[in-house]
Amino acid sequence: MFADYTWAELGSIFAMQGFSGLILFSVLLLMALGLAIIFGQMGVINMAHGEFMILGAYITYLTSNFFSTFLPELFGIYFFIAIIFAFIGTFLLGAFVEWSLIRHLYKRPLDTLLATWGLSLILQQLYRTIFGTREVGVSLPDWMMGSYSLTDAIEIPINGMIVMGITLFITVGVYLFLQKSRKGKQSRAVVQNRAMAGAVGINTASVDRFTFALGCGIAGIAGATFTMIGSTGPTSGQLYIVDTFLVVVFGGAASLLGTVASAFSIGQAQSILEFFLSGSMAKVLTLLVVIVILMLRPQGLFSLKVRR
Amino acid sequence: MYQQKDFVLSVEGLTVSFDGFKAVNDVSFYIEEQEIRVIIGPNGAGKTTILDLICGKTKSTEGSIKFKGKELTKLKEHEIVHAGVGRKFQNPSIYEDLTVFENLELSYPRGKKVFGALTFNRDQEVIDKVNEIAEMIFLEELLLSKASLLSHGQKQWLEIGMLLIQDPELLMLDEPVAGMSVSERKQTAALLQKITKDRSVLVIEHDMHFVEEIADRVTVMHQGKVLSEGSMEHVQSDPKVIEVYLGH
Amino acid sequence: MNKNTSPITMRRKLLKALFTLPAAVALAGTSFISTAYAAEANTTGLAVTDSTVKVGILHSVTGTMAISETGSVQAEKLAIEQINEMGGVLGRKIEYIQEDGASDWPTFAEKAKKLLVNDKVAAVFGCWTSASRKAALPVFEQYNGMLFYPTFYEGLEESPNVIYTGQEATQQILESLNWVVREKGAKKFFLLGSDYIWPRTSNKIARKHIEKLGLKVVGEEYYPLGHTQFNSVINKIKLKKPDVIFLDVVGGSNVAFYKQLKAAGIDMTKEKPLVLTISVTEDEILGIGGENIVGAYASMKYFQSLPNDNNQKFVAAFKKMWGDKIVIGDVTQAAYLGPWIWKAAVEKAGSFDIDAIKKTLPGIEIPFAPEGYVKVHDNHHLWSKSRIGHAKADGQFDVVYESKELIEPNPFPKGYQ
Amino acid sequence: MLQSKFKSLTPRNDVLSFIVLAIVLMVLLPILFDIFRLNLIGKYLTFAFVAIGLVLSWGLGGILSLGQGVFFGIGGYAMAMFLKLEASTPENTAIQSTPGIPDFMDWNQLTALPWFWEPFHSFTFTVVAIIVVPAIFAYIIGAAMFKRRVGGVYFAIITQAIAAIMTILIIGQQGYTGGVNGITDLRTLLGWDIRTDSAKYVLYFVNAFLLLAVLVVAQYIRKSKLGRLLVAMRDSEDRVRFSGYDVSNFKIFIFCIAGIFSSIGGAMFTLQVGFMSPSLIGIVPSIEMVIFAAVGGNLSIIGAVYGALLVNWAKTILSESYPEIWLFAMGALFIAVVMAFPKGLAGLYETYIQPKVDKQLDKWFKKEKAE
Repeated sequence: MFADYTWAELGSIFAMQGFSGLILFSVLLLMALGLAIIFGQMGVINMAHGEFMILGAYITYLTSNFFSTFLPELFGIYFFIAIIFAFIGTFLLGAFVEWSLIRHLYKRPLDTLLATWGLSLILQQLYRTIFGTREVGVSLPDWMMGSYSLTDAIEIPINGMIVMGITLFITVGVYLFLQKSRKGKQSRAVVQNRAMAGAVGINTASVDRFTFALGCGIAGIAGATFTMIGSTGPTSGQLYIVDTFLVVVFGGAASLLGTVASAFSIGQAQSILEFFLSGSMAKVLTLLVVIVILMLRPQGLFSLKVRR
Repeated sequence: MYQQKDFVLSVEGLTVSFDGFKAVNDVSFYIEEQEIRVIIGPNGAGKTTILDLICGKTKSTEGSIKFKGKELTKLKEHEIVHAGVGRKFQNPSIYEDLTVFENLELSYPRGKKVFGALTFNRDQEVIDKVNEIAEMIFLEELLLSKASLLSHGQKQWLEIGMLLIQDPELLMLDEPVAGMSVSERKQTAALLQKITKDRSVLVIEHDMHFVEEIADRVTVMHQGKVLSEGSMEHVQSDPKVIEVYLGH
Repeated sequence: MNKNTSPITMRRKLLKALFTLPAAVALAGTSFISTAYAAEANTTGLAVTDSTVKVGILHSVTGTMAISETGSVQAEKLAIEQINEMGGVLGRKIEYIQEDGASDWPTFAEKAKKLLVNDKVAAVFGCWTSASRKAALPVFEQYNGMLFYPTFYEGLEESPNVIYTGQEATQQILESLNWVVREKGAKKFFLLGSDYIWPRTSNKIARKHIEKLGLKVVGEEYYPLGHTQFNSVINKIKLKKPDVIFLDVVGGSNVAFYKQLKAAGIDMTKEKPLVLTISVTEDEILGIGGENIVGAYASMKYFQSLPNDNNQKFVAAFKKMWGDKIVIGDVTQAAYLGPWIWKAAVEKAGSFDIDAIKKTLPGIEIPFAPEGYVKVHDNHHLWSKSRIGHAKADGQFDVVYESKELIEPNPFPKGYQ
Repeated sequence: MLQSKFKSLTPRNDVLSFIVLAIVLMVLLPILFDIFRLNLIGKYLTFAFVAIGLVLSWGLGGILSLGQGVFFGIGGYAMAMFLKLEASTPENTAIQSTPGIPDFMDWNQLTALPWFWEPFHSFTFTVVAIIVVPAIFAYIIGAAMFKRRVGGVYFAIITQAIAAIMTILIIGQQGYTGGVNGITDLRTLLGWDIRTDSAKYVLYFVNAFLLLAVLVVAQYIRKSKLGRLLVAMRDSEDRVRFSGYDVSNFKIFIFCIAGIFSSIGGAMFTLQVGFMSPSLIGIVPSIEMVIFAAVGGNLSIIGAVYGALLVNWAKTILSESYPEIWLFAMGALFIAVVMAFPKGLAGLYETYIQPKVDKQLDKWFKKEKAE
């Protein structure tokens, strides 16, 4: 298929293709980070993860409307403010959901699946009632939707760069938070030994609520970010749920590094396969490979061998 | 110092490492027929890990475990059980949702394959055997109660009973009297004396009075290694052991 | 492919003749009178009284398809209200029973059956996806109902119990391809669609036509429904350098594709390559954002910006009923035609009887249709014009081309299969 | 002791609820409802097959599969393929470019029947396939996962991904599968028109009878030693393993059984509804099936039947009367079941009704004895 092209053309295509893989990696990672915290750290299966993402997207939509109506001169930078709002909004909803639902179900992980599925139905209908059944178009400042020409042939999409930037920022933030901050250490302590953490004076209930809400907040950021590349509608959240869970499980649930590695390998694999095969087959093949690897190595890519 | 004579279990050079940490490091010991061996040692010495390795719950990194001349390290858990090794866990591990009768029945050595279990028939032989064991473990009155209703000590006995019904040649008990009252402990000691007549027993225990009461030989472990081995008196007078237990 | 040779059709014709005989006799004396009495206007137990007639509206109000089907529901309700204001059908007010297909195909079949068997409605306006129509079709044929189906679709179907008020694939595709070749000098095409029957069939027709014209298809790709990552295929498009990207991507994927296409530095207003879509109406642009699709061309039979008088009135009435912000896409207009075509057929037959209107439906003309004049073909599709719109940043289209003649519907196009 | 053996195999309450269910299905519902509603109920009952399978594998065995739609689809598609071939006689399809193959193949330029469709000309093969194919498929998945001790949440998510793959494959390979539209326009079964009202009556009773038969099988499994082992595994898998059982084999077995039940349900679905499509296989329907089991009470096989009936009936009624809010109601129902009634309908029955029934029965039996 490459016979008709010059080396320079091929080179630039492959450069852009590599970049596509990186964008896909960032998208997958950003989707999965919130879930990696909730599922990986707490063992809660949050089927409403996609709906939290879409809440972030709707908040971005509202913010964009607000700015274009009242503060049009600041429209160019509203997006970053929207992300903060999205985080706050989903964080609060997450805390509320933890308080009203999840905290009663920590001993029954499979039941969290059913309850959060019910929650996702309710949220979908809520969005439909409030925002209408149609998708909403989130208008973005023009500078974000353009591209940057590296050479004549290589054009780098700016929204892709922004997604990568946000992903990098959030990932590092989550890592530092879990490793360095007091709250993060407490959260890890609770994961490792709930009873002991409680005994040494950590308020496990508040740590749980914070951890869950944080995961939801990151989902909100992801949703806000994806308004640049995807659609915002009542049921758009469901598009993400399988990919998200697979990334987390494939990475080895309890490991942040694993999630990164898994998003990277799935992203690159799919991106390369899509280039050489038709889109649907690429997707099927990627999923199949992931499942086969999971069958051979059920603990995921990164997981410590521990005493059981 | 041992000859290759009638060892039921010979463990040689056994090592397992978790991410570089050697929880059990080059451990060797041998158990004779009808011997009661107790392993003692501080927390984290690798005692439970040794039992895990023997019964196949954890796979060893190096070394061999021979049971009646048969290599166990390559076998799966249920194959090890069929070879004649029974193991009781530290926390009583029973089926809370089933009755005492059903708990014992499930360990009865018949119908262990899928279709065997489907067609398993609760005949008089099974009922008799369950009754016999229940009497031995002081639970004959409670056969029809749900296991979740038993006291902690009774649960420990039930688990021992579940092992007895399999009639293993090597019985491994992880802290069988932990959490028991004084009278329960006495009953348990008597029970152990009774049931060890035809088999070898490997026990992990912290309670020194209890150890003294039952042990033929004692192995002391420390930081994944065997520190000392011999009779209770021998071990108690070993300076290395005193150092570990009292040194800091 | 001669439909008359089919034994099923033969059998149906026979049955139809048998069933319509008594109806025709009964009607002979009354067809001159505009208001027929219930017993006479309704010989098959439909839900018709002396003052009312019941019809069904069957679309998804919930689930993923609710996004698309809302406009159709609104249009059908508007048409029914307007008909009632004009005095109804055969002097009877239309009452509608609305059912939710819930984006679930078995549910469509189930609800269709409920409408026909329990509610005995005289007509059903509904279905949107092909899958929902395919699921409900046997029900309409078994219980002899009449479905008015609004969506442009892949063709390959011709049921006596369905009126297809949207375009079938050849009506939508052939003229637009001719146009890009003629006006824009296109030589190389890249076909990209969602992975299901409509895009695959449409692309097949497009490919055959392109090859017939002696031109080249340089790529053909399909992505699963709901796919949201298109960077790889955009790179492929850049590599193949087509003159035209021919698109039939649907749903959420649509939004993702245009945003990513724009971000990849492809400015659609430069028409290098030119983007020609058969899946984007004003409705979809709401979700995509006008600024992300400006410069693309869409091939439809209707655009909200059509300047004719019929359309001005329609748009005004629609906005009055459903709010100023609403937009009207191709399917919405097609759905609006359904009740009107049914009314005309019923009045021509002087009866609500399904077999009677089956006879009168072919040849029904709607001269006041927003899209202009339309006419029902013998094959139950509509004669209609093809149009090409040029997307503007405000979410509307400039109509840049309109076929001179009505295009004949051809659901089983020879040489394109 | 011997008495307890008797008691454990057929407890009085189980027998009673079975009889009640049989009367409801075979007598009460057919009398109360017209054929339209009865046909709907028949459709709901096909999901009860899946729910019963889930009670065995999830409730009893602790194996939650979020991919049961796949097995439902295997049965459904097998039956649909057979019926489609029967409907696609060369005479019926004379207008096609290749007569004698299903219409959708013709639209996709297939000129010959694909090899894997050929055996579905035979009804016997189809029936065998409905039982055997899901068993083999479940065995492969089960062996791969359970031998490696993949369980719980991981298993749930992997099966969910399998459901996703299956849907994408079926939709993508439309020439062979009918794609997103599914296989539609099925007419006759061995020459017998399945679309008539009388056929629907017959199919309803066949379906109800099969469901009762499946219930008997499920009850046998539940009350056998294998059933107790599954409960035991849920409590303490290690203990079972160290009692000399190869735990994975038991899990594989029960997963296969659940798969076969689902497949039978799928086949009956196709017969009664008249088509099969990928929308019944994917993630959403698979989760809904779990919810039927949960609402019924995931430990009660009879509860599963009522759960499937109740949820589907609520779905139909709510979406008929309040299309805008039925998702709220469904969501609230799931949350309520998990939070407030973790044992589902069966739990409510056991707490509030059963004691009274027991009392009555005791009285009644005593009277009988006295006489």
